[in-house]
Amino acid sequence: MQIQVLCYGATRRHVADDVIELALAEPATVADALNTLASTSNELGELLKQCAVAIGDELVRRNHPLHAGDELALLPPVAGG
Amino acid sequence: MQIQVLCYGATRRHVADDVIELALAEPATVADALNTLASTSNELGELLKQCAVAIGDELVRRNHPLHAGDELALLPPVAGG
Amino acid sequence: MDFNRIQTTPLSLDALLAGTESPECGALTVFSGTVRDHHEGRSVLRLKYTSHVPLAERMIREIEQATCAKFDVPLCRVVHRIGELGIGESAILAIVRSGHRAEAFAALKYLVDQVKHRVPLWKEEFYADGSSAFVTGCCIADEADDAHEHEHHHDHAHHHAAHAHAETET
Amino acid sequence: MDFNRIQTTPLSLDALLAGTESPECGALTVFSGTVRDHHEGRSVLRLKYTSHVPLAERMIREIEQATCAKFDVPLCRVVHRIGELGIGESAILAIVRSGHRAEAFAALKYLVDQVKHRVPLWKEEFYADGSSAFVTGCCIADEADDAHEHEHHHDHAHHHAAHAHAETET
Repeated sequence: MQIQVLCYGATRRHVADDVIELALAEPATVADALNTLASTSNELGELLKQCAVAIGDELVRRNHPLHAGDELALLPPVAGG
Repeated sequence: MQIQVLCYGATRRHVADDVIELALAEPATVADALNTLASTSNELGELLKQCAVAIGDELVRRNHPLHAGDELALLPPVAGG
Repeated sequence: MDFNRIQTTPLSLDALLAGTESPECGALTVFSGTVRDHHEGRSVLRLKYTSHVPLAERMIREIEQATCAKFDVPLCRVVHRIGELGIGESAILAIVRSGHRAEAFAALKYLVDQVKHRVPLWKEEFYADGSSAFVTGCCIADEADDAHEHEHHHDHAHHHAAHAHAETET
Repeated sequence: MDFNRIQTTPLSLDALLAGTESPECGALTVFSGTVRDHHEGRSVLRLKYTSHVPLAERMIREIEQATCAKFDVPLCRVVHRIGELGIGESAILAIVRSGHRAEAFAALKYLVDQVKHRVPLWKEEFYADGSSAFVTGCCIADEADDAHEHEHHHDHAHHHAAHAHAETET
């Protein structure tokens, strides 16, 4: 299946664009998507360990099942204020 | 000697005016002035135990010597804000 | 209250305070976090804040409500600015109104800490030498677990993400 | 800074903040104590604050300086209003600016507590039934001893007046 990954904060520094397309074998979870991304860069892999993941305005866990067309937001450690 | 006593806060409720004239035998201290005032009213006497005393913009102690013409400010417990 | 917690234009304390006066509240506390000209020894020219806006909007509202409940105060509000900010500009404004001052101080501190540590906001610093970097922040990966535990009405203590990273600017 | 700490007209936060911005300060905290419509179960219509102005002016300046030193913050300011105040009006405004927020919160709390507990200000409440009363406050008689000890450079711990009386409004 095809999903989109939205790169927030420092994750953007390790990818070519704000939004990247990802093809995953079905069935797939959030963890599968993160593993696929981590395989592209060691630095990104390390950062992904510290990322929360959201779909829409909901945070989801690593074992959350993905559906085709999902938009996965990568949320690295936050620093407001 | 003659001194003036300036009555702040609740002390004003126990005297006839904001400023009262007090005649004291010389030599006199702040304590003497307070004792003279306390003799006029039990309630004022109780309140005076909790009053700080200032001359000008300086707080003075009970044993501070008085001079003719001094203006003694009675400062009952404070409640700002 | 239905105003945007994440804003792209300069923050206004007057706007945030508007309509919050209450004859029952004797205490108002305010926090403003402004952009400093240095960080960890480096000269900072400007900042850029970014956010996951829908999630941040929801989380700030939830933090406001949780803070009101935790400290029994009637009013908490927070706004955070995103985009490019110059030195001295306000990045976050928070207010608390309550009957007495003790809760107003405690609630304000909690409110600001929560927003800084949990809400998806990122701070990119631009330095005098032309480089830039994201400020190291707090991992919120465990927030997802907490959210699901709430849904399932579990009642045990939540394990929050360790705030192992450097404290943020203010 | 040479402005009056004791003021007879409505307090202005903008005026108090004027000229205080600093590129080194990332945190601003503000406290406003406003007149509530009730106190210990009684309906309050308005308040009247009075002060020993020369002493209060000097003490507030000293408290500002002491707070800056104690918390290592660059700026503290307090103004207090006297005269008649209606419900919701601000009786005290205090601000702190500092590099980081922890000191800004701690210093603000200390600053407000010190002014409320030590400065010669009195609050008279006017009730719906036509009566009035002075709010019970903090005895400052020992301040004179402290002042003299300071003059004589004694270095032992000061015995401050016990704050046995009811806490003030906010």
